[in-house]
Amino acid sequence: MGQIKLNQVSKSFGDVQVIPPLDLTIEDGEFTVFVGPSGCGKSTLLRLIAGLEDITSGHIDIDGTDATHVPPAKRGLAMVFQSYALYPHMSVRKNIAFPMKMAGLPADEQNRRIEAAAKALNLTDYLDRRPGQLSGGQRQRVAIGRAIVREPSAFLFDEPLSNLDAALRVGMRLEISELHKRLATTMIYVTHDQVEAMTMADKIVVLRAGYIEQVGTPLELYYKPRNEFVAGFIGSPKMNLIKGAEAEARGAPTIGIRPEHFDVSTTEGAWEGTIGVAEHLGSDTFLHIHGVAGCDAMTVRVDGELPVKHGDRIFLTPQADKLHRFDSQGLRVE
Amino acid sequence: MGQIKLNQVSKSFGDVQVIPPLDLTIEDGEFTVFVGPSGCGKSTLLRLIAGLEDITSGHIDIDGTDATHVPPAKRGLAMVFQSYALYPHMSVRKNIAFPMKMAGLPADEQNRRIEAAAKALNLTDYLDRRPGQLSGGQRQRVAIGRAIVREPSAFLFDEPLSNLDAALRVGMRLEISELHKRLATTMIYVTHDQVEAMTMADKIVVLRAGYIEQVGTPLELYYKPRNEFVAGFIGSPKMNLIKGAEAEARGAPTIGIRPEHFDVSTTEGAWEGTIGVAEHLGSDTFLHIHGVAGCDAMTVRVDGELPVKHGDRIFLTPQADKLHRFDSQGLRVE
Amino acid sequence: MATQHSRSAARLMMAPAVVLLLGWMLIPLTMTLYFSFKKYLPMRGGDLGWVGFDNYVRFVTSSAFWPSVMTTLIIVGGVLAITVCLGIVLAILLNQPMWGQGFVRILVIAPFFVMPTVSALVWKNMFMDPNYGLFAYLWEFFGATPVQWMSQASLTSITIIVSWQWLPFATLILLTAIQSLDREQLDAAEMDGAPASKRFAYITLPHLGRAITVVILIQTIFLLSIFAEIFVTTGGAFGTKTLTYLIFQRVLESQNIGLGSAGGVYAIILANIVAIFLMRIVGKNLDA
Amino acid sequence: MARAVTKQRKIVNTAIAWGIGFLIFFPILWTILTSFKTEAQAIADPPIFLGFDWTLANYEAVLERSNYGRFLWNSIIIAGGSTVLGILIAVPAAWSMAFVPGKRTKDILLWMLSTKMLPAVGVLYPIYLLCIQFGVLDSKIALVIILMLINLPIIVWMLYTYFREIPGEILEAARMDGAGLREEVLYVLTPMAIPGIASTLLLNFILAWNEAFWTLNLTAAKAAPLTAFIASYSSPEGLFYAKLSAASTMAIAPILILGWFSQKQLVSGLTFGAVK
Amino acid sequence: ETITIATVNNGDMIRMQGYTDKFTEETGHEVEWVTLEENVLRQRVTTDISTKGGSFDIMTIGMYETPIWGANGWLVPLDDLSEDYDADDILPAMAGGLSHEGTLYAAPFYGESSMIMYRTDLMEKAGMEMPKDPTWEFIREAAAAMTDRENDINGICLRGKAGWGEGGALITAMSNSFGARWFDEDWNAQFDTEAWANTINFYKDLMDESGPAGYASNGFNENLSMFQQGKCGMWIDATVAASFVTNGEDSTVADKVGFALAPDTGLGKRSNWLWAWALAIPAGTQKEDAAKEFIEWATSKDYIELVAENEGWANVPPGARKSLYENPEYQKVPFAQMTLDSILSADPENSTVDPTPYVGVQFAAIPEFAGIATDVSQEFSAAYAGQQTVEEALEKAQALTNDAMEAAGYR
Ligand SMILES: Nc1ncnc2c1ncn2[C@@H]1O[C@H](COP(=O)(O)OP(=O)(O)OP(=O)(O)O)[C@@H](O)[C@H]1O
Ligand SMILES: Nc1ncnc2c1ncn2[C@@H]1O[C@H](COP(=O)(O)OP(=O)(O)OP(=O)(O)O)[C@@H](O)[C@H]1O
Ligand SMILES: [Mg+2]
Ligand SMILES: [Mg+2]
Repeated sequence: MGQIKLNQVSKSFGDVQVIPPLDLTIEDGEFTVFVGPSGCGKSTLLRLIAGLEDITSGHIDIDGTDATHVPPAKRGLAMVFQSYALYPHMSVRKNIAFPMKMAGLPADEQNRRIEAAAKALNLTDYLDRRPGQLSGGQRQRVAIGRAIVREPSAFLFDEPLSNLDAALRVGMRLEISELHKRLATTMIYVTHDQVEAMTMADKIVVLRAGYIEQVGTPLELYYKPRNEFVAGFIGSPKMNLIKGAEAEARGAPTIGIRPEHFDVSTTEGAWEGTIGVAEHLGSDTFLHIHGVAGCDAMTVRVDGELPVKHGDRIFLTPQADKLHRFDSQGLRVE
Repeated sequence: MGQIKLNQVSKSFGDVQVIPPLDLTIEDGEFTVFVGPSGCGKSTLLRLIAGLEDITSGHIDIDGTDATHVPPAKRGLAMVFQSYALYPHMSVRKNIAFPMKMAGLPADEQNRRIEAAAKALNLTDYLDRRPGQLSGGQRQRVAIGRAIVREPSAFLFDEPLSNLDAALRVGMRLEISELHKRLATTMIYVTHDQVEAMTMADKIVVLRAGYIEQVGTPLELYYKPRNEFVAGFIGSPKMNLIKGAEAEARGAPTIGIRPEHFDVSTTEGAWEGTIGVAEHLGSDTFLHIHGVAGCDAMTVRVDGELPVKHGDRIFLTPQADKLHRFDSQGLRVE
Repeated sequence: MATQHSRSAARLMMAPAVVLLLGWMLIPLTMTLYFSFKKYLPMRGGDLGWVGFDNYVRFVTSSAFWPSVMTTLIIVGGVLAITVCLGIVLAILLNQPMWGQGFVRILVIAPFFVMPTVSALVWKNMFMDPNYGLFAYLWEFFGATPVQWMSQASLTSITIIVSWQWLPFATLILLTAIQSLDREQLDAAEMDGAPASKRFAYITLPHLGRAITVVILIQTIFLLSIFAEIFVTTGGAFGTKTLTYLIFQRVLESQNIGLGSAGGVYAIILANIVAIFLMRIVGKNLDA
Repeated sequence: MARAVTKQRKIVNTAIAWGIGFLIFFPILWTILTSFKTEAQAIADPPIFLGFDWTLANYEAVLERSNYGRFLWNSIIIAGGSTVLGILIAVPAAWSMAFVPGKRTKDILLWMLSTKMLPAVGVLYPIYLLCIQFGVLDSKIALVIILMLINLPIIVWMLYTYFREIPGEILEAARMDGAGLREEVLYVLTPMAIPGIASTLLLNFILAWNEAFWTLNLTAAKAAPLTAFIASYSSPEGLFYAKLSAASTMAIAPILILGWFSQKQLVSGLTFGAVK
Repeated sequence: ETITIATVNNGDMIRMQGYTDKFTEETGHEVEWVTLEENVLRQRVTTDISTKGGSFDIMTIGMYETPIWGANGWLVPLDDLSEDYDADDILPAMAGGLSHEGTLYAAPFYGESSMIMYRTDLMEKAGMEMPKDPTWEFIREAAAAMTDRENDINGICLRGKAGWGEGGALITAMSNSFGARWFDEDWNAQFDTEAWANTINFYKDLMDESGPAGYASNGFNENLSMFQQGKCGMWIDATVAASFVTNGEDSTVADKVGFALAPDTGLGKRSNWLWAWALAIPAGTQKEDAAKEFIEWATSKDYIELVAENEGWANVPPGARKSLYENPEYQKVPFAQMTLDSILSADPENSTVDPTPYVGVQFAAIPEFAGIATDVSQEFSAAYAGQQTVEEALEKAQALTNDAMEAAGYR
């Protein structure tokens, strides 16, 4: 159980409308990711759902009943905050127990759930520490533990991994994904990292300045971005956008081609350029190429090692079936 | 000019030896990256070179002369700090001018260098702002500008990008690489992000607990990691390590195989497993596979989209020529 | 940040402050110790020779000694209790959204700027005077017999006056502390089902712990030596004689420097017992 | 700011806060009001709040009787001098403690604080004798030094807590940039700590201004500050509430006004490391 | 030359400050005033003189300090004042109290005793008549009769405030009339005597019956205000108060005040004290001559006339000079005669019924007295306020006095 439905929900802070009226349905058990640039209203939207902010107009249904005026604690949702928001003066055990204590659960039930959560999250050895004595990843897990024990109908995550370093982020990402698989509870997850969005989501909601730009599965967004904004936002490195003659030649004012969709050669190809920086990762080679007509800096990704270096000339051929075409408004043209 | 040579340099904080005696030579013009897990002593080593900490024993030569007891300002090195360490009460211009002011350079020379640095770093429009009014990337550039104008014989960077978000990090990484190409000055760069190390370095120094595990070019480390530690540290996702019968069958107690070096099939292959989490990025698919003998969690990377999902059975065949073999001490066996 | 060079520079830069304070502590302290072993009566010829521990014995065995220690502790404790409790309430209040917050803050901070002498005079004469004080009118207005503040509720009166002076200090520090509370923690507690009262008890109050210790430490240092408030209001009568005041009487009213100095040494000991106790807590809090 | 606060709630908050603020401020307000009354109105029954004949007679009487300007000037010099001197001595010390902490740093800091616990009355005699010895009785310089010493621990502590918030990396950057110790403190540390230093200045100025024991006991005519000024009004023959109020108002007005104008700095800095 | 004068902040002294310019005009000497409240002043000048601080060239001190300090050689003897000054004109009681072994050490600026001030109208209303020399019994009866709680009129207002110069002065002077004394000839405290118990009990009963609320913290100022506002039927206090209560500007009862000698109990001693605020020169000052000039100026007949000229005879500093009371102009002042009579009836050398080893009416002129008496009066005030019984207060007083005397080496 955990279907969430926003009907014409809008939010203004004073005179500033941060979220224009918006409709969105999140299905039960779905992993939905809100993604978008900083300040686009992701957190606000999440907090509206949580009940931490009052909505200015519209209404929110949770599991089919109107929850617009239900206080946060009563909505059956659990939230994991960017700063973790652990209670610094309580031990890990007390942190996790807190929502249950507030709900007045019997002590043995509390302990049972704490043990279960700690086991699932690998926290058993740390139950008596204070948050200050934990590493970032451990804190993040405590925050999740605190959310899990409430057995909520949906989890809300606000950029839960943004304070972790790259390696940990990958690990925690997997843990959350696995948690979702195991619990099959609705999860709404806010991030501005498109990799997280792509790897975790069942459904991605791309936001810009409070507007929903596109809703779809990760691969839908990858293959069929509705506009240049989504195209640029999804995929890493970013899609190359080419304007001008080369684009017109391919039937649109702007064409887009992802870095991984080129055939690369040192001898011949459709376009010619000079390598600025060549990044050799072993598994891949990223080339940053200058001098291609219609595009100042073209990024190209080649699998494995390509022995080229700064200053070399290089030839590129875009794979025709992987081209994206956009009209002058930036909207996708099929 | 900027050759730096450490001879039996060691460092202890009180009774704790953080850096055991260590030799290292950094050649003039080289881009050297110190990489290693948190707390391994990267910053300490950099600070010893900078002169911000006294070395406990050994000596440091810079350009052939002993600099062990030379104060930091006199070593001719410039440092860029993780927190940028900009002077918040000075405008960008003043920040950049500060080292020249301290050196007593004439005003017109100062201005000339400031203009040049600002132009190179795209800061011209921001010269009169305070650091507080700049974005993270701009601040980073100011910090670099402040280092450049001193025309040092070497630059020291301590995790300069770790406070930036993913997209900016990629951009700044490129800028620093380009800067190095342009100035051809010695640079020593500390990071714990192996991608940065791989993409930027001429030479990588892998540290663990103060010891140098391996020194080499990025691709040397990728293709021939000297031990399991380096093998695990370099490359993303991490190399899979397999022990037991499957490893013995291939001639070593432990074998390593990078995620990108598998042939994957849904029907047949050397090893069989179940997909835990499948991450579909469009450009790649990452599979986290359980149940393979000798390895709890195997990570596999497939180019492009592979339409598999959680719970599917999958078959893997390691590419024989890409195998790494390690003995029981974890050292590489050829 | 610790090269040999910077460490020696640090020692050098710390020297003036340390040497000055050491002098400020040792010179008077030595002189006080010296006097405390003497029969020293300026009115009767000054130095009348060594008397060993006589002054110390006399000072503690005097009937005024223990009551004065009690009085000191009651005033300090009372003021601390009032300022911290009211300070928390006020800090929470001031942290609420309202109009004219800055203005209210100006009002609340004002007592802190008032000289102790002036505030004691104002309170004693214009508020607590049983005949002309505003309180007397107020009590009469409600048909009650005016309280004779300075005589019948003397300790309470002094505690009120001193609390009024120190309330702004406590409020301001606690307000700053409350404002530093991570908003997300309160949000999290709200999501976790804690009503406002429990959010206060479980989140806000523990968060204020550190600030409260600091308030207590700083105020105790100042409160242990309050003098003007007592001098002006009761002159030590009606059980308001603190240790400080008792010493004052011995030194200046009785002109018995030896005895007063012995008292001074006791006061230093008492202050340091309190201080060590407090600093243990704060010292721990300082690194945390 | 969680939910939008309802208007009613805000009105209630405002009313309560203004009410309490008014109550706390009332003694001062009442003193100021009384200073404009005649003596008879000052003790009138029932008390008169605003409907009295405003008069400046009390101020005239007070001004005629004593040289207010001199007391004020002495207060400014003594409080200002001791604070500035204290800061000059405390900045290097706080720098050392904050940026080159040793094993003893915390102990030294707490020891410094403990010197504040020396009961002044207990050492009045020794200090008085010392002042005579050095011929600085009734001189501003003696008070400047003594008040500086009294407040020094507080100044050091406050500065220490501010300095600790300044990332050491910035000072290291300055060092790398070729700044010596002097430049480091002068060009980098001090400007960065301006808000903290301002707040320290203010707080200690107030404390020094209000210090009443030493300023009263070590001065006669030349160096007497406002604390001595008020000591001549505390109980003359008869209850001259109005004149007392006028004198009180004059004694606290300068610092009150200063405090109000700078309360932002004062408040923002008043943490003593209690807030992180 | 510039001389620094420490002085108390009472009306006469403040008035003198106003005439400083005249002095400067006449002599060319500048004057710096340090005006302090009585308690602060005492603390300040005592510290200064006992450490030879030399902050002041002239100190305003009282009858208590002068003989002690004079004996210590801390004051410049005033035995060589000019002819014009006419030192013999000083009232003998005053000169005696301000001398040590016959040498004058401080010149009285004004002198006072204490007497009864009462409301003639209320006395009449109560149907009683105030004799010139009433007894305490009469006072108690009259007070009860005048008391009208409804109209906020208290039969009698007396000092109860702690402090040897406040309530301490009243109760000591009062105890003299009850036959009590502070010390016997061997310096033993006498608070265990019946005479003291009678004194305190009588005082407390009287005040509880007819005194104002909170009398335990009332001092001179509080009583003055109450009397001026018509809230007191009688008030026994300093003779100088007479000019304030009869001054129509401040007093609502100026024309309804009568005066009488302080009461007695028939044992031969009345309960009036003797005090003078006097100017003295600390030994060691560099400006002795200028200081003397000032003292001569300030305590001279001319100064009295100067004030009389400008402010009227009622406001001149009283109680110091015989000639003032011989002046026909001053004799017109209603309280002049009673003040003189009161002063004349106080004898510091012989103030108690039983013999004592000390000099002083409301104090004992020994250095320890101030400290002891402050403590003792605090115990008494606590008893007045009902915080302890009279017996307890006396017991404590007895103990602490003996204690202190022992510490000081008398016993
Ligand atoms: N309490 C508030 N009052 C006024 N404006 C606010 C408030 N909270 C957020 N905003 C504004 O609303 C917009 C959306 O903010 P929000 O925090 O939802 O962005 P976000 O998408 O979460 O950004 P980020 O990725 O940086 O967290 C921003 O422009 C922000 O300035
Ligand atoms: N001033 C110091 N006093 C004592 N120990 C220190 C000090 N500075 C660093 N250390 C210790 O030295 C070791 C190496 O620290 P260092 O900062 O060099 O690690 P690092 O590799 O830079 O780590 P990170 O990636 O987290 O920055 C750590 O164990 C650290 O605790
Ligand atoms: Mg956000
Ligand atoms: Mg580091």
